[in-house]
Amino acid sequence: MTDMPEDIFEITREPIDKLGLERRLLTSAAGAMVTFDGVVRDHNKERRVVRLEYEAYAPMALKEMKRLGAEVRERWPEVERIGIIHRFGSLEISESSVVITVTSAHRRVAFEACQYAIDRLKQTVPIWKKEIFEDGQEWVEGQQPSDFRLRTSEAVDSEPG
Amino acid sequence: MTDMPEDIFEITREPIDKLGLERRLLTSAAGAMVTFDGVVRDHNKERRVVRLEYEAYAPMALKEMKRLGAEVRERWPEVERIGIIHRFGSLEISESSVVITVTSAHRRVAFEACQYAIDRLKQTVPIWKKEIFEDGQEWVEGQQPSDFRLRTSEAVDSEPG
Amino acid sequence: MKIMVLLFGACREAAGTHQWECEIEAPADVKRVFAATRERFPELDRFEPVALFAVNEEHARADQPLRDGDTLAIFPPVSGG
Amino acid sequence: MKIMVLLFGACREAAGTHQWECEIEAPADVKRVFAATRERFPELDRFEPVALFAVNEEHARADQPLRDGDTLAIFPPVSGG
Repeated sequence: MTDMPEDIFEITREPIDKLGLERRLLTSAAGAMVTFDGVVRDHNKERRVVRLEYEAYAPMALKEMKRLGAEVRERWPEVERIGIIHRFGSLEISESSVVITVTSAHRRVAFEACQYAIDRLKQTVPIWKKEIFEDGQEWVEGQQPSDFRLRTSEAVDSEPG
Repeated sequence: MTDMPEDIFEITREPIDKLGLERRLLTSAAGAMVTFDGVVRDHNKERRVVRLEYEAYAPMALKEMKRLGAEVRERWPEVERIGIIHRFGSLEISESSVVITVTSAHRRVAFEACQYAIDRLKQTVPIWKKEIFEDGQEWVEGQQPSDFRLRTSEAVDSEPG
Repeated sequence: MKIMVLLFGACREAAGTHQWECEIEAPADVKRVFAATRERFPELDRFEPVALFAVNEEHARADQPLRDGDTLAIFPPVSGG
Repeated sequence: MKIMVLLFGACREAAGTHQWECEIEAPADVKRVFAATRERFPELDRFEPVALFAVNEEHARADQPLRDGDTLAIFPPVSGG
Protein backbone atom coordinates (compact mmCIF):
# COMPACT_ATOMS: atom_id res chain seq x y z
CA MET A 1 0.00 0.00 0.00
CA THR A 2 1.74 3.16 -1.19
CA ASP A 3 -0.05 6.42 -0.70
CA MET A 4 0.75 9.25 -3.06
CA PRO A 5 2.36 12.00 -1.02
CA GLU A 6 0.04 14.67 -2.40
CA ASP A 7 -3.14 12.81 -1.52
CA ILE A 8 -4.80 13.59 1.81
CA PHE A 9 -6.21 11.13 4.35
CA GLU A 10 -7.25 12.33 7.77
CA ILE A 11 -9.40 11.26 10.66
CA THR A 12 -10.25 14.00 13.08
CA ARG A 13 -12.47 15.04 15.96
CA GLU A 14 -12.58 18.64 14.66
CA PRO A 15 -15.03 20.02 12.08
CA ILE A 16 -13.82 19.20 8.56
CA ASP A 17 -12.23 22.07 6.67
CA LYS A 18 -13.74 21.23 3.29
CA LEU A 19 -12.56 24.34 1.48
CA GLY A 20 -9.05 23.81 2.82
CA LEU A 21 -9.07 20.20 1.64
CA GLU A 22 -10.18 21.25 -1.83
CA ARG A 23 -7.55 23.99 -2.03
CA ARG A 24 -4.77 21.62 -1.03
CA LEU A 25 -5.84 19.14 -3.72
CA LEU A 26 -6.27 21.57 -6.61
CA THR A 27 -3.44 21.36 -9.13
CA SER A 28 -3.08 23.16 -12.44
CA ALA A 29 -3.64 19.93 -14.39
CA ALA A 30 -7.13 19.46 -12.89
CA GLY A 31 -10.17 20.39 -14.96
CA ALA A 32 -12.79 18.77 -12.74
CA MET A 33 -13.20 18.52 -8.99
CA VAL A 34 -15.98 16.38 -7.52
CA THR A 35 -16.66 16.51 -3.80
CA PHE A 36 -18.92 14.27 -1.78
CA ASP A 37 -19.95 15.72 1.56
CA GLY A 38 -21.81 13.41 3.92
CA VAL A 39 -23.85 15.46 6.36
CA VAL A 40 -25.96 14.54 9.36
CA ARG A 41 -29.61 14.61 8.37
CA ASP A 42 -32.46 15.22 10.75
CA HIS A 43 -34.31 11.97 10.09
CA ASN A 44 -33.87 8.31 9.34
CA LYS A 45 -36.78 6.14 8.28
CA GLU A 46 -39.31 8.68 9.50
CA ARG A 47 -37.67 8.97 12.89
CA ARG A 48 -36.34 12.33 14.08
CA VAL A 49 -32.57 12.36 14.64
CA VAL A 50 -31.08 14.77 17.20
CA ARG A 51 -27.39 14.04 16.51
CA LEU A 52 -25.01 11.27 15.50
CA GLU A 53 -22.12 9.83 17.46
CA TYR A 54 -19.24 8.41 15.44
CA GLU A 55 -16.77 5.96 16.91
CA ALA A 56 -13.59 5.09 15.03
CA TYR A 57 -10.79 2.55 15.28
CA ALA A 58 -8.65 5.52 14.33
CA PRO A 59 -5.25 4.07 13.36
CA MET A 60 -6.83 1.27 11.34
CA ALA A 61 -9.36 3.66 9.79
CA LEU A 62 -6.52 5.82 8.55
CA LYS A 63 -4.75 2.80 7.07
CA GLU A 64 -7.94 1.71 5.31
CA MET A 65 -8.53 5.20 3.94
CA LYS A 66 -5.02 5.20 2.47
CA ARG A 67 -5.58 1.74 1.04
CA LEU A 68 -8.81 2.99 -0.51
CA GLY A 69 -6.96 5.92 -2.06
CA ALA A 70 -4.40 3.56 -3.59
CA GLU A 71 -7.20 1.34 -4.88
CA VAL A 72 -8.91 4.32 -6.52
CA ARG A 73 -5.67 5.34 -8.21
CA GLU A 74 -5.18 1.82 -9.49
CA ARG A 75 -8.67 1.73 -10.98
CA TRP A 76 -8.55 5.25 -12.34
CA PRO A 77 -4.95 6.17 -13.18
CA GLU A 78 -6.28 9.46 -14.58
CA VAL A 79 -7.13 10.62 -11.05
CA GLU A 80 -5.08 13.71 -10.35
CA ARG A 81 -5.61 13.87 -6.55
CA ILE A 82 -7.84 12.26 -3.94
CA GLY A 83 -8.53 13.41 -0.42
CA ILE A 84 -10.64 11.82 2.31
CA ILE A 85 -11.34 13.30 5.73
CA HIS A 86 -13.58 11.47 8.19
CA ARG A 87 -14.70 13.01 11.43
CA PHE A 88 -15.62 11.20 14.64
CA GLY A 89 -17.21 12.18 17.95
CA SER A 90 -20.57 13.89 18.37
CA LEU A 91 -22.03 15.58 15.27
CA GLU A 92 -24.99 17.93 15.05
CA ILE A 93 -27.51 18.10 12.18
CA SER A 94 -25.95 19.44 8.95
CA GLU A 95 -22.40 18.88 10.15
CA SER A 96 -20.12 16.93 7.80
CA SER A 97 -19.08 13.44 8.85
CA VAL A 98 -17.01 12.70 5.77
CA VAL A 99 -15.71 14.66 2.82
CA ILE A 100 -14.18 13.06 -0.27
CA THR A 101 -12.68 15.14 -3.07
CA VAL A 102 -11.35 13.80 -6.34
CA THR A 103 -9.75 15.86 -9.09
CA SER A 104 -8.88 14.86 -12.64
CA ALA A 105 -8.44 16.42 -16.06
CA HIS A 106 -11.93 15.30 -17.10
CA ARG A 107 -15.12 15.07 -15.11
CA ARG A 108 -16.21 11.47 -15.76
CA VAL A 109 -13.25 10.01 -13.88
CA ALA A 110 -13.71 12.40 -10.95
CA PHE A 111 -17.40 11.47 -10.59
CA GLU A 112 -16.80 7.73 -10.86
CA ALA A 113 -13.83 7.66 -8.52
CA CYS A 114 -15.54 9.84 -5.91
CA GLN A 115 -18.68 7.71 -5.87
CA TYR A 116 -16.64 4.52 -5.70
CA ALA A 117 -14.62 5.92 -2.81
CA ILE A 118 -17.63 6.67 -0.61
CA ASP A 119 -19.32 3.36 -1.47
CA ARG A 120 -16.15 1.49 -0.57
CA LEU A 121 -15.40 3.55 2.53
CA LYS A 122 -18.74 2.45 3.93
CA GLN A 123 -17.63 -1.19 3.61
CA THR A 124 -14.02 -1.15 4.67
CA VAL A 125 -13.21 1.75 7.00
CA PRO A 126 -13.74 0.81 10.69
CA ILE A 127 -16.07 3.55 11.85
CA TRP A 128 -19.47 3.12 13.48
CA LYS A 129 -22.29 5.55 14.09
CA LYS A 130 -25.05 5.71 16.64
CA GLU A 131 -28.22 7.69 16.03
CA ILE A 132 -29.42 9.75 18.96
CA PHE A 133 -33.19 10.23 18.80
CA GLU A 134 -35.31 12.42 21.04
CA ASP A 135 -36.43 9.30 22.91
CA GLY A 136 -33.59 6.82 22.60
CA GLN A 137 -30.53 5.80 20.64
CA GLU A 138 -29.53 3.06 18.25
CA TRP A 139 -26.40 1.85 16.47
CA VAL A 140 -26.74 2.04 12.71
CA GLU A 141 -26.45 -1.46 11.31
CA GLY A 142 -23.74 -1.78 8.70
CA GLN A 143 -23.95 -4.16 5.77
CA GLN A 144 -22.09 -7.45 5.79
CA PRO A 145 -19.25 -6.68 3.39
CA SER A 146 -19.33 -8.34 -0.02
CA ASP A 147 -15.54 -8.22 -0.09
CA PHE A 148 -13.93 -11.62 0.42
CA ARG A 149 -11.14 -10.02 2.44
CA LEU A 150 -13.69 -8.97 5.05
CA ARG A 151 -16.15 -11.84 4.98
CA THR A 152 -15.51 -13.85 8.11
CA SER A 153 -18.82 -15.08 9.41
CA GLU A 154 -18.92 -18.38 7.49
CA ALA A 155 -15.89 -19.62 9.37
CA VAL A 156 -17.36 -18.48 12.67
CA ASP A 157 -20.72 -20.01 11.87
CA SER A 158 -19.16 -23.43 11.39
CA GLU A 159 -17.88 -23.43 14.98
CA PRO A 160 -20.19 -24.35 17.82
CA GLY A 161 -21.40 -21.12 19.46
CA MET B 1 -40.72 26.26 -16.38
CA THR B 2 -41.11 26.78 -12.64
CA ASP B 3 -37.99 27.12 -10.57
CA MET B 4 -38.11 26.13 -6.93
CA PRO B 5 -37.56 29.29 -4.89
CA GLU B 6 -34.82 27.66 -2.79
CA ASP B 7 -32.76 26.53 -5.75
CA ILE B 8 -29.98 28.81 -6.96
CA PHE B 9 -29.13 29.74 -10.55
CA GLU B 10 -26.66 32.47 -11.28
CA ILE B 11 -24.43 33.71 -14.04
CA THR B 12 -21.72 36.08 -12.97
CA ARG B 13 -18.48 37.79 -13.95
CA GLU B 14 -17.18 37.52 -10.36
CA PRO B 15 -15.31 34.53 -8.87
CA ILE B 16 -17.80 31.87 -7.77
CA ASP B 17 -18.43 31.68 -4.03
CA LYS B 18 -18.59 27.89 -3.82
CA LEU B 19 -18.72 27.64 -0.05
CA GLY B 20 -21.48 30.25 0.05
CA LEU B 21 -23.47 28.34 -2.57
CA GLU B 22 -23.16 25.13 -0.58
CA ARG B 23 -24.16 26.83 2.65
CA ARG B 24 -27.24 28.37 1.08
CA LEU B 25 -28.33 24.97 -0.26
CA LEU B 26 -27.76 22.91 2.87
CA THR B 27 -30.99 21.95 4.61
CA SER B 28 -31.52 19.73 7.63
CA ALA B 29 -33.12 17.01 5.49
CA ALA B 30 -29.96 16.61 3.39
CA GLY B 31 -27.65 13.69 4.09
CA ALA B 32 -25.52 14.00 0.96
CA MET B 33 -24.10 16.95 -0.94
CA VAL B 34 -22.30 16.42 -4.23
CA THR B 35 -20.53 19.33 -5.87
CA PHE B 36 -19.02 19.50 -9.31
CA ASP B 37 -16.46 22.23 -9.78
CA GLY B 38 -15.22 22.83 -13.30
CA VAL B 39 -11.83 24.51 -13.18
CA VAL B 40 -9.54 25.88 -15.86
CA ARG B 41 -6.77 23.40 -16.52
CA ASP B 42 -3.36 24.27 -17.88
CA HIS B 43 -3.49 22.09 -20.95
CA ASN B 44 -5.78 20.73 -23.65
CA LYS B 45 -4.66 17.97 -26.00
CA GLU B 46 -0.99 18.46 -25.09
CA ARG B 47 -1.19 22.21 -25.73
CA ARG B 48 -0.40 24.65 -22.92
CA VAL B 49 -3.35 26.85 -21.95
CA VAL B 50 -2.70 30.30 -20.46
CA ARG B 51 -6.30 31.21 -19.66
CA LEU B 52 -9.87 30.75 -20.89
CA GLU B 53 -12.33 33.40 -22.02
CA TYR B 54 -16.00 32.61 -21.51
CA GLU B 55 -18.73 34.39 -23.44
CA ALA B 56 -22.37 34.02 -22.44
CA TYR B 57 -25.75 34.87 -23.84
CA ALA B 58 -26.49 35.77 -20.26
CA PRO B 59 -30.30 36.12 -20.04
CA MET B 60 -30.88 32.98 -22.09
CA ALA B 61 -28.16 31.10 -20.19
CA LEU B 62 -29.95 31.88 -16.95
CA LYS B 63 -33.26 30.66 -18.39
CA GLU B 64 -31.64 27.43 -19.56
CA MET B 65 -30.00 26.86 -16.20
CA LYS B 66 -33.39 27.19 -14.50
CA ARG B 67 -34.93 24.88 -17.04
CA LEU B 68 -32.18 22.38 -16.35
CA GLY B 69 -32.86 22.62 -12.63
CA ALA B 70 -36.54 21.89 -13.22
CA GLU B 71 -35.63 18.95 -15.45
CA VAL B 72 -33.36 17.51 -12.76
CA ARG B 73 -36.14 17.80 -10.17
CA GLU B 74 -38.55 16.06 -12.50
CA ARG B 75 -36.14 13.16 -13.06
CA TRP B 76 -35.05 12.92 -9.42
CA PRO B 77 -37.90 14.08 -7.18
CA GLU B 78 -35.72 13.09 -4.21
CA VAL B 79 -33.41 16.00 -4.94
CA GLU B 80 -33.49 18.30 -1.95
CA ARG B 81 -31.78 21.36 -3.54
CA ILE B 82 -29.86 22.17 -6.70
CA GLY B 83 -27.65 25.17 -7.37
CA ILE B 84 -25.76 26.15 -10.52
CA ILE B 85 -23.43 29.12 -10.87
CA HIS B 86 -21.61 29.75 -14.16
CA ARG B 87 -18.97 32.39 -14.53
CA PHE B 88 -18.00 34.28 -17.67
CA GLY B 89 -15.19 36.62 -18.70
CA SER B 90 -11.49 35.88 -18.44
CA LEU B 91 -10.47 32.99 -16.17
CA GLU B 92 -7.00 32.02 -15.01
CA ILE B 93 -5.72 28.46 -14.45
CA SER B 94 -7.45 26.74 -11.49
CA GLU B 95 -10.30 29.25 -11.36
CA SER B 96 -13.81 27.79 -11.37
CA SER B 97 -15.93 28.31 -14.46
CA VAL B 98 -18.97 26.43 -13.18
CA VAL B 99 -20.08 24.98 -9.86
CA ILE B 100 -23.06 22.64 -9.50
CA THR B 101 -24.23 21.44 -6.10
CA VAL B 102 -26.98 18.90 -5.48
CA THR B 103 -28.24 17.79 -2.08
CA SER B 104 -30.51 14.90 -1.20
CA ALA B 105 -31.25 12.55 1.68
CA HIS B 106 -29.16 9.79 0.07
CA ARG B 107 -25.98 9.99 -1.95
CA ARG B 108 -26.92 8.05 -5.08
CA VAL B 109 -29.45 10.66 -6.20
CA ALA B 110 -27.07 13.54 -5.52
CA PHE B 111 -24.31 11.94 -7.60
CA GLU B 112 -26.58 11.05 -10.51
CA ALA B 113 -28.36 14.40 -10.60
CA CYS B 114 -25.14 16.39 -10.36
CA GLN B 115 -23.48 14.47 -13.16
CA TYR B 116 -26.57 14.76 -15.32
CA ALA B 117 -26.70 18.50 -14.69
CA ILE B 118 -23.17 19.20 -15.89
CA ASP B 119 -23.54 16.87 -18.91
CA ARG B 120 -26.74 18.62 -19.88
CA LEU B 121 -25.46 22.12 -19.18
CA LYS B 122 -22.74 21.55 -21.75
CA GLN B 123 -25.41 20.86 -24.37
CA THR B 124 -28.07 23.43 -23.65
CA VAL B 125 -26.71 26.51 -21.87
CA PRO B 126 -25.54 29.17 -24.35
CA ILE B 127 -21.98 29.79 -23.22
CA TRP B 128 -18.81 29.53 -25.29
CA LYS B 129 -15.18 29.39 -24.35
CA LYS B 130 -11.98 30.33 -26.12
CA GLU B 131 -8.63 28.87 -25.17
CA ILE B 132 -5.78 31.33 -24.99
CA PHE B 133 -2.47 29.61 -25.67
CA GLU B 134 0.98 31.08 -25.38
CA ASP B 135 1.10 31.39 -29.16
CA GLY B 136 -2.48 31.83 -30.27
CA GLN B 137 -6.11 31.30 -29.39
CA GLU B 138 -8.95 29.03 -30.45
CA TRP B 139 -12.66 28.63 -29.78
CA VAL B 140 -13.49 25.31 -28.19
CA GLU B 141 -15.76 23.40 -30.51
CA GLY B 142 -18.99 22.31 -28.88
CA GLN B 143 -20.81 19.13 -29.78
CA GLN B 144 -23.85 19.17 -32.02
CA PRO B 145 -26.63 18.60 -29.48
CA SER B 146 -28.38 15.24 -29.52
CA ASP B 147 -31.51 16.94 -28.22
CA PHE B 148 -34.25 17.27 -30.84
CA ARG B 149 -35.20 20.66 -29.43
CA LEU B 150 -31.77 22.00 -30.38
CA ARG B 151 -31.05 20.12 -33.58
CA THR B 152 -31.53 22.56 -36.39
CA SER B 153 -28.92 21.85 -39.00
CA GLU B 154 -30.92 19.31 -41.07
CA ALA B 155 -33.45 21.96 -41.92
CA VAL B 156 -30.68 24.39 -42.81
CA ASP B 157 -28.82 21.78 -44.81
CA SER B 158 -31.83 21.19 -47.05
CA GLU B 159 -31.78 24.81 -48.17
CA PRO B 160 -29.39 25.96 -50.85
CA GLY B 161 -26.36 27.62 -49.19
CA MET C 1 -40.32 43.59 -40.63
CA LYS C 2 -37.33 44.00 -38.37
CA ILE C 3 -35.44 41.25 -36.61
CA MET C 4 -32.71 41.94 -34.08
CA VAL C 5 -29.92 39.46 -34.81
CA LEU C 6 -27.42 38.60 -32.06
CA LEU C 7 -24.17 36.76 -32.73
CA PHE C 8 -22.14 34.84 -30.15
CA GLY C 9 -18.79 33.12 -29.77
CA ALA C 10 -16.93 32.29 -32.94
CA CYS C 11 -19.87 33.66 -35.00
CA ARG C 12 -19.58 37.04 -33.32
CA GLU C 13 -15.85 37.08 -33.80
CA ALA C 14 -16.08 36.07 -37.48
CA ALA C 15 -18.69 38.73 -38.22
CA GLY C 16 -16.81 41.32 -36.20
CA THR C 17 -20.00 42.46 -34.52
CA HIS C 18 -22.27 41.38 -31.70
CA GLN C 19 -25.54 42.36 -33.39
CA TRP C 20 -27.28 43.87 -36.36
CA GLU C 21 -30.84 44.73 -37.27
CA CYS C 22 -32.12 42.76 -40.22
CA GLU C 23 -34.91 44.24 -42.35
CA ILE C 24 -36.72 41.50 -44.22
CA GLU C 25 -40.05 41.04 -45.95
CA ALA C 26 -42.68 39.00 -44.17
CA PRO C 27 -43.21 36.08 -43.88
CA ALA C 28 -39.77 35.21 -42.56
CA ASP C 29 -38.35 32.31 -40.65
CA VAL C 30 -35.04 31.58 -38.95
CA LYS C 31 -33.28 30.21 -41.99
CA ARG C 32 -34.23 33.20 -44.18
CA VAL C 33 -32.85 35.64 -41.63
CA PHE C 34 -29.76 33.46 -41.21
CA ALA C 35 -29.28 33.60 -45.00
CA ALA C 36 -29.68 37.39 -44.96
CA THR C 37 -27.17 37.57 -42.14
CA ARG C 38 -24.65 35.50 -44.10
CA GLU C 39 -25.15 37.80 -47.06
CA ARG C 40 -24.34 40.76 -44.85
CA PHE C 41 -21.42 38.91 -43.15
CA PRO C 42 -20.01 36.35 -45.62
CA GLU C 43 -17.51 35.29 -42.94
CA LEU C 44 -20.45 33.41 -41.39
CA ASP C 45 -20.78 31.04 -44.35
CA ARG C 46 -18.53 28.45 -42.74
CA PHE C 47 -20.95 28.21 -39.79
CA GLU C 48 -23.83 27.30 -42.06
CA PRO C 49 -23.65 23.53 -41.35
CA VAL C 50 -23.28 23.83 -37.58
CA ALA C 51 -25.01 27.03 -36.43
CA LEU C 52 -27.69 26.87 -33.75
CA PHE C 53 -30.43 29.38 -33.12
CA ALA C 54 -32.54 30.94 -30.42
CA VAL C 55 -35.61 33.08 -30.85
CA ASN C 56 -36.40 35.42 -27.98
CA GLU C 57 -34.00 33.50 -25.75
CA GLU C 58 -35.43 30.06 -26.50
CA HIS C 59 -33.70 27.39 -28.59
CA ALA C 60 -35.29 27.33 -32.05
CA ARG C 61 -35.19 25.25 -35.20
CA ALA C 62 -34.31 26.66 -38.60
CA ASP C 63 -37.90 26.49 -39.82
CA GLN C 64 -39.35 28.51 -36.95
CA PRO C 65 -41.39 31.49 -38.21
CA LEU C 66 -40.34 34.95 -37.05
CA ARG C 67 -42.46 37.96 -36.22
CA ASP C 68 -41.64 41.64 -36.39
CA GLY C 69 -39.55 42.61 -33.36
CA ASP C 70 -38.28 39.11 -32.63
CA THR C 71 -34.71 38.62 -31.50
CA LEU C 72 -32.78 35.88 -33.31
CA ALA C 73 -29.52 34.63 -31.81
CA ILE C 74 -27.08 32.73 -34.05
CA PHE C 75 -24.22 30.78 -32.50
CA PRO C 76 -21.99 27.71 -32.79
CA PRO C 77 -22.66 24.64 -30.61
CA VAL C 78 -22.24 25.69 -27.00
CA SER C 79 -19.03 24.90 -25.13
CA GLY C 80 -19.58 26.13 -21.59
CA GLY C 81 -18.86 24.30 -18.41
CA MET D 1 0.13 -16.29 25.05
CA LYS D 2 -1.49 -12.91 25.44
CA ILE D 3 -3.77 -11.21 22.92
CA MET D 4 -4.96 -7.64 23.36
CA VAL D 5 -8.64 -7.60 22.41
CA LEU D 6 -10.27 -4.32 21.31
CA LEU D 7 -14.03 -3.87 21.02
CA PHE D 8 -15.79 -1.22 18.98
CA GLY D 9 -19.24 0.21 18.40
CA ALA D 10 -22.18 -1.89 19.57
CA CYS D 11 -19.73 -4.64 20.68
CA ARG D 12 -17.89 -2.25 22.97
CA GLU D 13 -21.16 -0.95 24.36
CA ALA D 14 -22.56 -4.45 24.93
CA ALA D 15 -19.41 -5.64 26.72
CA GLY D 16 -19.16 -2.43 28.69
CA THR D 17 -15.46 -2.13 27.97
CA HIS D 18 -13.19 -1.00 25.18
CA GLN D 19 -10.52 -3.68 25.66
CA TRP D 20 -9.30 -6.66 27.65
CA GLU D 21 -6.24 -8.85 27.65
CA CYS D 22 -6.97 -12.46 26.75
CA GLU D 23 -4.63 -15.18 28.03
CA ILE D 24 -4.95 -18.25 25.90
CA GLU D 25 -2.91 -21.34 25.16
CA ALA D 26 -1.11 -21.51 21.84
CA PRO D 27 -1.89 -22.23 19.09
CA ALA D 28 -4.75 -19.73 18.86
CA ASP D 29 -6.66 -18.16 16.02
CA VAL D 30 -9.23 -15.37 15.72
CA LYS D 31 -12.28 -17.54 16.38
CA ARG D 32 -10.81 -19.10 19.54
CA VAL D 33 -10.05 -15.68 21.01
CA PHE D 34 -13.49 -14.49 19.95
CA ALA D 35 -15.00 -17.49 21.78
CA ALA D 36 -12.92 -16.71 24.87
CA THR D 37 -14.06 -13.09 24.66
CA ARG D 38 -17.72 -14.16 24.48
CA GLU D 39 -17.18 -16.37 27.51
CA ARG D 40 -15.81 -13.38 29.39
CA PHE D 41 -18.57 -11.04 28.03
CA PRO D 42 -21.68 -13.15 27.28
CA GLU D 43 -23.41 -9.97 26.06
CA LEU D 44 -21.34 -10.44 22.90
CA ASP D 45 -23.05 -13.70 21.98
CA ARG D 46 -25.62 -11.94 19.83
CA PHE D 47 -22.80 -10.58 17.64
CA GLU D 48 -21.51 -14.03 16.88
CA PRO D 49 -23.15 -14.29 13.43
CA VAL D 50 -22.16 -10.80 12.26
CA ALA D 51 -18.91 -9.82 13.95
CA LEU D 52 -15.91 -8.78 11.88
CA PHE D 53 -12.27 -8.86 12.93
CA ALA D 54 -8.98 -7.11 12.47
CA VAL D 55 -5.57 -8.34 13.53
CA ASN D 56 -2.94 -5.67 14.09
CA GLU D 57 -5.13 -3.13 12.29
CA GLU D 58 -5.73 -5.28 9.20
CA HIS D 59 -9.04 -6.93 8.33
CA ALA D 60 -8.82 -10.64 9.19
CA ARG D 61 -10.83 -13.80 8.73
CA ALA D 62 -11.98 -15.97 11.61
CA ASP D 63 -9.43 -18.69 10.85
CA GLN D 64 -6.41 -16.39 10.93
CA PRO D 65 -3.75 -17.66 13.38
CA LEU D 66 -2.67 -15.33 16.19
CA ARG D 67 0.73 -14.86 17.76
CA ASP D 68 1.64 -13.72 21.24
CA GLY D 69 1.30 -9.95 21.48
CA ASP D 70 -1.14 -9.59 18.58
CA THR D 71 -4.02 -7.13 18.81
CA LEU D 72 -7.42 -8.47 17.82
CA ALA D 73 -10.26 -6.03 17.15
CA ILE D 74 -13.83 -7.31 17.23
CA PHE D 75 -16.62 -5.17 15.81
CA PRO D 76 -19.97 -5.19 14.01
CA PRO D 77 -20.12 -4.37 10.28
CA VAL D 78 -18.88 -0.82 9.82
CA SER D 79 -21.35 2.05 9.38
CA GLY D 80 -19.23 5.13 8.80
CA GLY D 81 -19.72 7.75 6.14
